[in-house]
Amino acid sequence: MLEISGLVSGYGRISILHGIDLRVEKGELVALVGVNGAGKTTLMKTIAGLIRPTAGRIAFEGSEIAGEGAERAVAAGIALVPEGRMVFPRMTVWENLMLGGVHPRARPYREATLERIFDLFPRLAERRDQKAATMSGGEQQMLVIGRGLMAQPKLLILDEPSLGLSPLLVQETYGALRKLNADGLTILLAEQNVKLSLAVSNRGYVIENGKIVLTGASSDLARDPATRKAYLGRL
Amino acid sequence: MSAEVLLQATVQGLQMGAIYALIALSMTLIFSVGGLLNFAHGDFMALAMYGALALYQSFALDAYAAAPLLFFGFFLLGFLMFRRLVQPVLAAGVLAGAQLTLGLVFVQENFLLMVFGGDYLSVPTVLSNKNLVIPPLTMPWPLLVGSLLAVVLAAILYVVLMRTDFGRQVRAITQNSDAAALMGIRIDRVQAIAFGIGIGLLGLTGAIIVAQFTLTPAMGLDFTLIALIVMVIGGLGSFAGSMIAGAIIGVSESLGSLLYGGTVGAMIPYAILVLVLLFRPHGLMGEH
Amino acid sequence: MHDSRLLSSTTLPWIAFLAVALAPLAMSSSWTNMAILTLLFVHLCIAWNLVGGIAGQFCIGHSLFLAAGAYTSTLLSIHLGITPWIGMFAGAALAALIGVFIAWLSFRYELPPLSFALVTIALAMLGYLAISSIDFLGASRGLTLPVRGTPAMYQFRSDTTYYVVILIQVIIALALSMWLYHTKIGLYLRAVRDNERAAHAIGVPVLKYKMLAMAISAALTAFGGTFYAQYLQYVEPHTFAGINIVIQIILLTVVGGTGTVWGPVVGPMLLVPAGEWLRHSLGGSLPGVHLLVFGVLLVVVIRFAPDGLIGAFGRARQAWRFRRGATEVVTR
Amino acid sequence: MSRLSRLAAVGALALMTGVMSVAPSFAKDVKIGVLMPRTGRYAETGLSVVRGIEMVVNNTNAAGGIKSLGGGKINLVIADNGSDPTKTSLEARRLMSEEKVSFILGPYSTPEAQAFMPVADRYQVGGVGLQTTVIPTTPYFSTISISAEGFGKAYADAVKWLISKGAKINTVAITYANNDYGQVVSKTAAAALAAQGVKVLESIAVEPSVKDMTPIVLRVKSLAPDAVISVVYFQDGVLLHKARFNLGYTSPIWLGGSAGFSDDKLWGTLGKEVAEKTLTSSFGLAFYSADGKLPGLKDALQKGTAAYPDKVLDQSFMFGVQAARFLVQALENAGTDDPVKVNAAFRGLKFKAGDPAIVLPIIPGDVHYAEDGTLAGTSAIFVQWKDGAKHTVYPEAVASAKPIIEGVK
Repeated sequence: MLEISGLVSGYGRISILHGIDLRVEKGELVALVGVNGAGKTTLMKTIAGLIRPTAGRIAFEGSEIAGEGAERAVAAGIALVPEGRMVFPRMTVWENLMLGGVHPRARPYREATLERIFDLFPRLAERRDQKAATMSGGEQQMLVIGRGLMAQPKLLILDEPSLGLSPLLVQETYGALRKLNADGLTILLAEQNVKLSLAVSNRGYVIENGKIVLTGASSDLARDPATRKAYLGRL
Repeated sequence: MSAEVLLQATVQGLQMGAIYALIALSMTLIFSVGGLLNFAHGDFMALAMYGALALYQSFALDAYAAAPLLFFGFFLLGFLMFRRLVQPVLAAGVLAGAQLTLGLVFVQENFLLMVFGGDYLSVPTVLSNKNLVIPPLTMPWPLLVGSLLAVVLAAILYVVLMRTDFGRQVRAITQNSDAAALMGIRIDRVQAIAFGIGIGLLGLTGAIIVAQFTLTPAMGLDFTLIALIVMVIGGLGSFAGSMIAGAIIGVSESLGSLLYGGTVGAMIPYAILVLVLLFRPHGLMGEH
Repeated sequence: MHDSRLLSSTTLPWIAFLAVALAPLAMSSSWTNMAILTLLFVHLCIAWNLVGGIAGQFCIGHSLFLAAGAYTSTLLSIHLGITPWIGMFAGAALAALIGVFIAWLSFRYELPPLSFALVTIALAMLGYLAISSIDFLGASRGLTLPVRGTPAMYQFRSDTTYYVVILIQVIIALALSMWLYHTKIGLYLRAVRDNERAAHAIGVPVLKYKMLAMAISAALTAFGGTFYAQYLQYVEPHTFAGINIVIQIILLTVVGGTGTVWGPVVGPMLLVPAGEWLRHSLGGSLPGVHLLVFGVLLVVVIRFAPDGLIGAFGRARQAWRFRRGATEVVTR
Repeated sequence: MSRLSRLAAVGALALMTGVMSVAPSFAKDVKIGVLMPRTGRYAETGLSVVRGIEMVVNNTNAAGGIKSLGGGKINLVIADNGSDPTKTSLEARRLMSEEKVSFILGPYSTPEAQAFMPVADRYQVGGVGLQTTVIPTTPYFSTISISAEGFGKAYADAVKWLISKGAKINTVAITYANNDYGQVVSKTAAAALAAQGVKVLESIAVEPSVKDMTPIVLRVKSLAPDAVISVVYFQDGVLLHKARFNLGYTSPIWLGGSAGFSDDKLWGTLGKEVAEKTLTSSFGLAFYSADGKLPGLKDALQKGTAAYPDKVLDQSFMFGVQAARFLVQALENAGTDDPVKVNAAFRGLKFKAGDPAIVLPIIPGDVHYAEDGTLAGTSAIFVQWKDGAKHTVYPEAVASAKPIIEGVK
């Protein structure tokens, strides 16, 4: 579904990604793990069209989307749930969700999708008319995921969804992701939390200094001594 | 001072205040586009007023009839201007944007001076010199129409921004433009349309209030300052706040002039601005 | 290697500046007057840039400082016979006091940048309205300085002397601004500009440095005000306390490049003579046409170089080096 | 007388005539600066002034130049001061030090004049201010207009005249534009009125950039004065009349000026409806009115129409004509292009009533320069509007119509 090859990208003249190759097949849940600063966020943003790559290809369902901008990525069916819970702070939960489905591709299904999201995250339904800024971190994370789903994505990309959440909320969030994947949604997940993300995913990539250093089935990666060594503290 | 005179001055101040609010409304809308502080605001309105004059002189078109034309004309002007000029500069920062509009003040003032000359001009309209008299009050019709329009436009803008997808997109861009991009919102287009509507509203405003003022090429800056004051006191981005702030400024200016003379009247808006900014930095109705 | 780079980045601009600044001495006297006006704006732009550029505070209240310098020295000269050479320091002290107060006010009430700009506009307008109404300050008609005609009273027979005075002022201001920019203070100020909260968090005494920048900027502006008043030998609210001159100062600095050492020098040195040239060559044809062209020029520069000519120059040079570097790699 | 000496005398005479007949070689041209706004706020006015000056100079040159200079021609060096005091100072320095002009016609406004005077004093080159209402502080600057102080007195004189015509004026309210002109006029008028025993209820300042005059008119109304004096410019004048019209407050005797009551374009800008209710009963102070009964004015109007058939010959044009005619006379009297002597000749000008050099109706009688550089013998005129045209009603010496006074038959 998603095929990345030789991707070079970064900010201005400074390259952060030095030739990334990565694939995600339809229906997979793929994890991208790496330490802070390894280039995960840059890769996510480049896929979502926020950053224009300097070289390489990003093919989604066979068509090239590299450097075409965020609007093109959304139109193709990619939704990025950014890190840092980028909600629209002075808007209500409902307004945030509506914005998620504002793209013409998603607009006709908004009401139906909204029902599904409220089923998935009942707490969002309770807080429907509350301003996003006044909600807790966990609730904001749910909101951002919900907003991403409103775009009717074929591929949902999540950047550090567990960052700064209590273990209980992390469990809840990951539960929801697993459920979504089971329902047929393709997911690409970038995480520092190696243990957790490898536990839920089918396959995994390890990124270091802007390069993919290891790849394989998640269960293999979790047992791999190299991964264990690199992320000892986290295992 | 008799109660009658005080009442008349208060009503007059309220109407002037509504006009100020009307000018501040479009400034608020423009501000919501990437935080642009438009120092050329009053000059765009002056341009519209001269536009009304030109339409009257060439086609004997009444300013009120010209208002929709000017709205569309200025919408296009604003849309194109945003695309070609404002947006690239705004990308370099909000201050660069403000500085650009300072440059536009120069351009517009002198364009008007070149085309229309420096004389004071006036545009007669169907409502010129017509008063609504409800003893003991006298209310000039141009002011009344302007005030009513201010209220109506504020309501429409409120609904558009708060209750429509377009409005939500504009607000989303203001609050977090990266996240807005991720929603598939075409930021430049939404911003250009919003900016166009803001400038278009100025075209409309200029035509509606032209009967009340005398035209001179350098008139813009005074209106910019008053609009800035009203917008800031009301709270950036708050249409209801602009209406209230307009009323406060209009009435205090009017009563100040009545009771203490014109110089004090002219100083009052600035004094209120300083006090409000110090004690309520986000304005009367602004959100934090 | 290191030394030669230092030479090229600091000494060369100085040499270029002095060469251009001294050129009018060799020309006719109308050039001297143009040079005086230009250097006056260079001085005022350098002063504004300390606050508006380096410290990133969009201050529109500099007319207050200009007025403080112009009026204080003039009043002392008229009423007490005190020479403006001394009066200029009184004016600078008063301006610095006002500046420190504004800086304190904005810090105390945590004004966001935009609100700061508006508060300073409002204070400037209040100052203008007050000065135009107070009889002691000459009200709207202004004050005329008595003709005393002696250098001791800051009055010279030759325009060249005025020119030398403002040139020395500019050199002092420029040296001061350079020193500020390259020392710890400048570093702190730029940190405040880029992120005030972060600067505060890492222990930069934000208030102290804001007040310092404002005080220096205000005092320098006041010195400019004294010079301007003595050169014209009269003061009047529209010229000395109106916000028009501040808008001019800001635009000239912006075109040169705000927040840089040489931006406020380059902007006025190019645009003041250009403006005069336009006025002479186009002014007679249609009223306003020369200012229209001037305005379009400003807008075009801001459009294509929002960081000013200095920024654009820097980028061009970098691109050139980059390209040259790339070719070197290829040939090797 | 011996034959020899007679011969010598005849020879000398012949020599002189011979020299005179080849005048071009002897004629001394004289360079005159014109320092007027051609750009900025007062651009229109400045351009009109320059037209007036150029007309007089062209006519003079065509008629044989300055006779005392052997038929020397006047060469104008026109400089633009951008309606700005700083540029006035710069351009004045250039004209004096570089162009070496003998005299300067200009500048235009009071702030410009104040920037001009120190320069004139330093270079000892004279100048003449046109619409400057400041009293000169240097012997090298003179004015043609009336000083602000003079205007203040003119209002008081007009009130005295109205009372003599039967108007009942015991109390007066003053509104004034809060700038150099308004402040001085209102102060002088108030003092002069008080000296005449008329009570000044209040002097109300109005910022020239005011957007609405209603509160001010309401304040005046609540004072209920017998007469009102409004020192206003064009824009605030228009707003004043509109506010009076809207509030229906037209009862007291209203005097005002200058542009806000007497500008040629005022009637058209206000529109007939408002103008008839407010202007026809008011007394507008003016510098100039085309109906003034002066032979010089008739001549200037005729020549102006011939020279500029498509231009309005307004007040500014006539000021230009007046300044240039004064200069031509001063040059004739001086017989030199030495700046100091030309300036002295200018200051020494004297004209009898009805002299063809006089074009401004503000100079009805004998006129000369006073010690301080202002014109002695000037007197402001007051006009009343009727059907879009102005008619001079005061002083009676130059009046072309009878006044219509509120409450007087």
